[in-house]
Amino acid sequence: MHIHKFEQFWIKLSFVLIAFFIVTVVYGFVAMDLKVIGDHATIDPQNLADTKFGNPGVREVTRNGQTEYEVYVQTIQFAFNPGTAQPIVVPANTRVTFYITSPDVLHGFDVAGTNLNTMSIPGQVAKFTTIFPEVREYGIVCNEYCGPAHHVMEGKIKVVPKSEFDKSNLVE
Amino acid sequence: MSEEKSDNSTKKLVKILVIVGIGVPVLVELMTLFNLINVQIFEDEKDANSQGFDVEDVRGFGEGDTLFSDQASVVVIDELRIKVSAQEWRFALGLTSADSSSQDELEISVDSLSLQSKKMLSGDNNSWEVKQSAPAQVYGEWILPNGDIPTKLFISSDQKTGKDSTKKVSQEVPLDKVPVRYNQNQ
Amino acid sequence: MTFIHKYPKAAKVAKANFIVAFIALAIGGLFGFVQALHRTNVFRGFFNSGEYYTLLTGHGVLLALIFTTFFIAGLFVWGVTRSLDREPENLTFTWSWFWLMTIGLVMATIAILGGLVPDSSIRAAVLYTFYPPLQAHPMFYIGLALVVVGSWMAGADWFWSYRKWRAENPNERIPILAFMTLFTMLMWYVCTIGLALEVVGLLIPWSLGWVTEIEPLLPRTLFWFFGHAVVYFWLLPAYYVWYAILPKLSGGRLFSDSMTRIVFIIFLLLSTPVGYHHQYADAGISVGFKFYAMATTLLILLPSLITLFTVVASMEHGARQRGGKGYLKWIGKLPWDSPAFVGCALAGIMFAAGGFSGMINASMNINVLIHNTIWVPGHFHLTVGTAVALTFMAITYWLLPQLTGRKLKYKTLALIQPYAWFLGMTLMSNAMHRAGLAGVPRRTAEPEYSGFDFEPIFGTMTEMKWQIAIGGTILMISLILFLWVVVASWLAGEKSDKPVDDYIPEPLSGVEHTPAILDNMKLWFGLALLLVVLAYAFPLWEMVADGIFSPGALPRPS
Amino acid sequence: MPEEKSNPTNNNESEKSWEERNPDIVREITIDEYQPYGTLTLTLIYFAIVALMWVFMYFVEFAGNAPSIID
Repeated sequence: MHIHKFEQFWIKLSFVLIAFFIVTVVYGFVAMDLKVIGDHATIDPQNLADTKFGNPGVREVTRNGQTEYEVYVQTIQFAFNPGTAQPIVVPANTRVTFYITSPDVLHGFDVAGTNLNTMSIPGQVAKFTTIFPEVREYGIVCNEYCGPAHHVMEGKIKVVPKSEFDKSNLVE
Repeated sequence: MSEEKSDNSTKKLVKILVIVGIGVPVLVELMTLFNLINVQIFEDEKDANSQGFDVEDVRGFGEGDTLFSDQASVVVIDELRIKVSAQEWRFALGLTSADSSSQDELEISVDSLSLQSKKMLSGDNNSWEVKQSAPAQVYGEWILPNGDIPTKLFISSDQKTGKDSTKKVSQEVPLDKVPVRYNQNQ
Repeated sequence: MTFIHKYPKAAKVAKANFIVAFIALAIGGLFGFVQALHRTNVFRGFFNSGEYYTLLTGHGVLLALIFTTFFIAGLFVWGVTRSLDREPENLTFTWSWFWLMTIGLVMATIAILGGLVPDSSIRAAVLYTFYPPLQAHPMFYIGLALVVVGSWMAGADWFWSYRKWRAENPNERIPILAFMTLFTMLMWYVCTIGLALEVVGLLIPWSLGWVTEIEPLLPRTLFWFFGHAVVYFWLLPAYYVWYAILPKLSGGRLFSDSMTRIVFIIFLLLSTPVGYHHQYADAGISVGFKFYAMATTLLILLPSLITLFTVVASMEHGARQRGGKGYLKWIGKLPWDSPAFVGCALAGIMFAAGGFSGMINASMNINVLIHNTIWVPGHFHLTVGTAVALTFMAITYWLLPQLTGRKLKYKTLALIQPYAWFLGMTLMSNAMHRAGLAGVPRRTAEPEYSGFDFEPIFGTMTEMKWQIAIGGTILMISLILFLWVVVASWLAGEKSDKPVDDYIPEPLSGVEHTPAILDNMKLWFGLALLLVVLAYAFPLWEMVADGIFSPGALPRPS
Repeated sequence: MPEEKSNPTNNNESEKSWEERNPDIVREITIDEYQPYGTLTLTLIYFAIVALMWVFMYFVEFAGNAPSIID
C-alpha cells in the first residue's frame, strides 16, 4: 500500500487528536465533576399518582449527615409541575437532586444557560444532582418537541440564599 | 476579442463572488471567535444587572382573581386555560359569581378577546345571565387560531347602581400567562 | 458520446430519481425559508405557530429523507452503470424500486400536509424523528417503510449488477465508483435494521391501533440505531463525489485509491454502533454504554480527517498541474470559476467547520451544553445542509449534461449559486450556534419566552435573529437560482454529443497499490454486524426484557 | 476505470494522458514528484484551530457554565 509520508503523519496526528478529546472528556468527568445522566429507574407513566411524582415538589432529605434537597418534577403537555405555575425554589450552595419524568410524551428539561439539560422520557426517571452556586433565577425550557403548544412550555427555578430558604413550601 | 471580454468579465465576477461569498463568511467567523475569547477571558464578570430578571412585570389576571372588585357583584375567575389538541386550540373561561347577598340577576358578557397576534376575537354569543342561585357558575369556550394566545379580555356586566337602575360596567382584563394544557377530550 | 448515449436506460432511471429529488428540494427548501422567517418573527403571514411543526416535519422529511435518498439513488445508478459498464440488469425491477419509493414518499407527504387542512385527522406533525408516544397517521409510517424497502431493492439492484460484472471479470478489482456505492449500501443495510424493527415492528401496529401502549425509550433507541448512520448515508455519496469527481474538476487526480477504500470500510464498521451519542441526555441508558458510543464516535473522526487530507491533496495536485506554487498560493489556481468545482470545494470547507461542532456534540459531557439547542440544527445545516446538499447541487451541474445530453445554461447564475449558499449558510449557522450556546432550543416556533430572557455570550438576541432571517433568505435565493438553472438546462439546454468533459482520470496511487483484502465485502460486513451486536445487544435486551411495550405510555395524536 | 478503455471518443487520443489533452493544465505532475506541502500546511492549520477551540469550548464555555450535573 502506498501512503504518502505526509498522510502517514496526518493519520498519526488524527489519532492524537481523538485521544486528546477522549482524555479531556474523562478528565472532566472524573476530576471536574462534569457528569452525564445515567440509568436510574423505570416507572409506570400511567400511574405516577402512586409515586413521589404524584406529589411533586421539593423535599428535604438528610444524606451523610448533611441536609440536601430532592426535587420531583413531572413534565406534562405543556408545563413543568412544579416550575410553570410556581417556580421551583431551592437554596444556593446545597446539593439538590432532580428526579424528572413524564406521564405523556417526550419532553426536555433544560435550565437555560447552564449545563443542566436532560430528556424527560415516559417510563424512565431522569436523576441528576447539582449545586447552584449563585442566587438568581433561571428559566427552564422544554427543548424536545412535545406537541402543538411545545413553544409555550417554560418554567422557572428560583435560587435563594440558604438562610432565606423557606421550608414551609416543602412537600412530604 | 469578444471572448476575451467575456473572459475578463468572468474574472471580475469571480473576484466579487470570492470577496462577498467567502470573504464575508470568513470575517463573520473571525469576529465571532474574537468576541467569544474577548468576552470570556479578557472581560470581567458580566454586569449582574444585565440579567434582566429584575424587571418588574405587571401581573395580569389569572385563576382565582376577582373581577369587578369595586362593584356590587364581584365575579371570580375559576377557570382560565387554553386546551390544545392536535386539531385545535380552545380558550376556556369559567366564572363564578361569588356574591350571594345580592338578590338580583347579574349579566356578564365577554365582549371580545385580544390575542397575542394583535388580532381581536369577538366574544359574541357568550353572554350569560346568572340567576340568583349563588354561587352561580358560567363557562365558555372559544376556538382560537392555532397557536394564538389571548392576552386581554374585555368583559362587561350589568351592575346594579340604584334601586331599579343598572349600569353596564366594562372591564379590561389583562391576562397573566394563560396555562396551556393538552385537551384529552378531543 | 456521453452517459445518455451509451446507457439510455440507466440515464432515464437516474433522471427520474433526480426529478423527484429536486421537487422535494424545492418544497422542503421553501418550508425552511418560511420557518426561518417565522421563528425569527420577521414575517409570519404564511402560517401560525400551531402549524409550524407541520412545516418543520415537512422540511425535515422532504429534505433529509426524500431529497437525499432519491438523489443518492440517481447518483449511484449513474456510478454503477458507468463504472461496471452495464445497464441495469432488469428494468422492471429497477423501475419497481423507483415507483415503490415514490409511492411511499407521496403517502408520507400527504400525511404531513394533511396537518395544514383544518380539522383533518390525517396528520403527522411528529418531526422527522417521529418519537412516540406522539402519534402520526399510519400512512406516514407505512410511506416511510416503503421508501426504505425501495432503497433496499435499489441496493440489491446494484449488487446484482456487480455480481454479473464479477462473473465476467473474475480477476478485476472493484472499480472505485462501484466500490463506494456497494460499501455505502452495506452500511445502509446494517443501520436500517433498527429502523425496520422500529417502524414495522412497533410503530405501524401501534398507529393502526393493534397495540395501545408503547415504551417510548425503545423506539427512540432503535431510531438512533439508524439515525446516526443515516447521516453517513447522506454524507458518503458526497464523499463519493469528492473522491471520484472533485479531483478531476480541480484539474488533478485522486491522491490515493487505497485510502479511499479504507475510509469507506471504516464508515461501514463504525457508523452504526455510535447511535447513543444522540442519547447522552437520556435516562435509561447507562453511562458505560454512552462512553462506548463516544469512543466509537470519536474514532469515526478518523475517516473524515483522512478524507480531509486525501481530498485536499487531490485538489492541490490539480492546482499544481494548473501551475500553482507555494504553500498556500496554489489555492488561487483552482478553478474558482467552475460552478461544479466551487460548490464541492465550499461544501468541503463547510464540512470542516461542521466537523468541529460535531466534535462537541459527540463528546459525552460537553454535549449537555448544547443538547437540543439550536446549536444542533446549526451543526447539521453545515453537514447535511451544505456538505451534502451543496455537493449534490454542484455535481448536478456536471451530471445533468451527461444525463440529458444538453449543455448547462446560465453558467453565470450557476456560478453565483454556490457562493450565495456558502454566504447564506455561514450567516444562518453562525447565529444558530451562538444562540444555542445561550440555551435557545431547537424545534420551536417561538424561541423567546415570557418568564425569562436568554443571555447570549455576546451580541443580542435580535441581532442573531436577523442574521438567521437574512441567511435563510440568501439560501432561498440560492435555491431558486439552482432550480432555475436545472429546469432551464433540462428543457432548453443546447443538445450536444459531448455536453461536458465527463472523463475521470486514474488515481495517482492507483488500485495496483491497494491490498486485495480491502475488497472483501463479506469480511467487513461481518465485522460491522459484530460491532453493532457489541454496542446494542445488551441495552436493547434490558429495554425489551420487561416486555416490549412496557413501561407503556398511551398514544397522543399529533 | 473500464470506460476509459471502451470510450470511443478517447480512442484517437488514447496514448495521450488526460493532462496532455487538457488545455488548462500547465504540466503533468507524477506521483513520485508530488509532495503535498500545501495540504500538510492546511491540515496543520486546521489541527491547530480545532485543538485551540476545543480547549476553549471545554474548559471555558462548558466547565465555566455552572451549575452542572455533578452526579
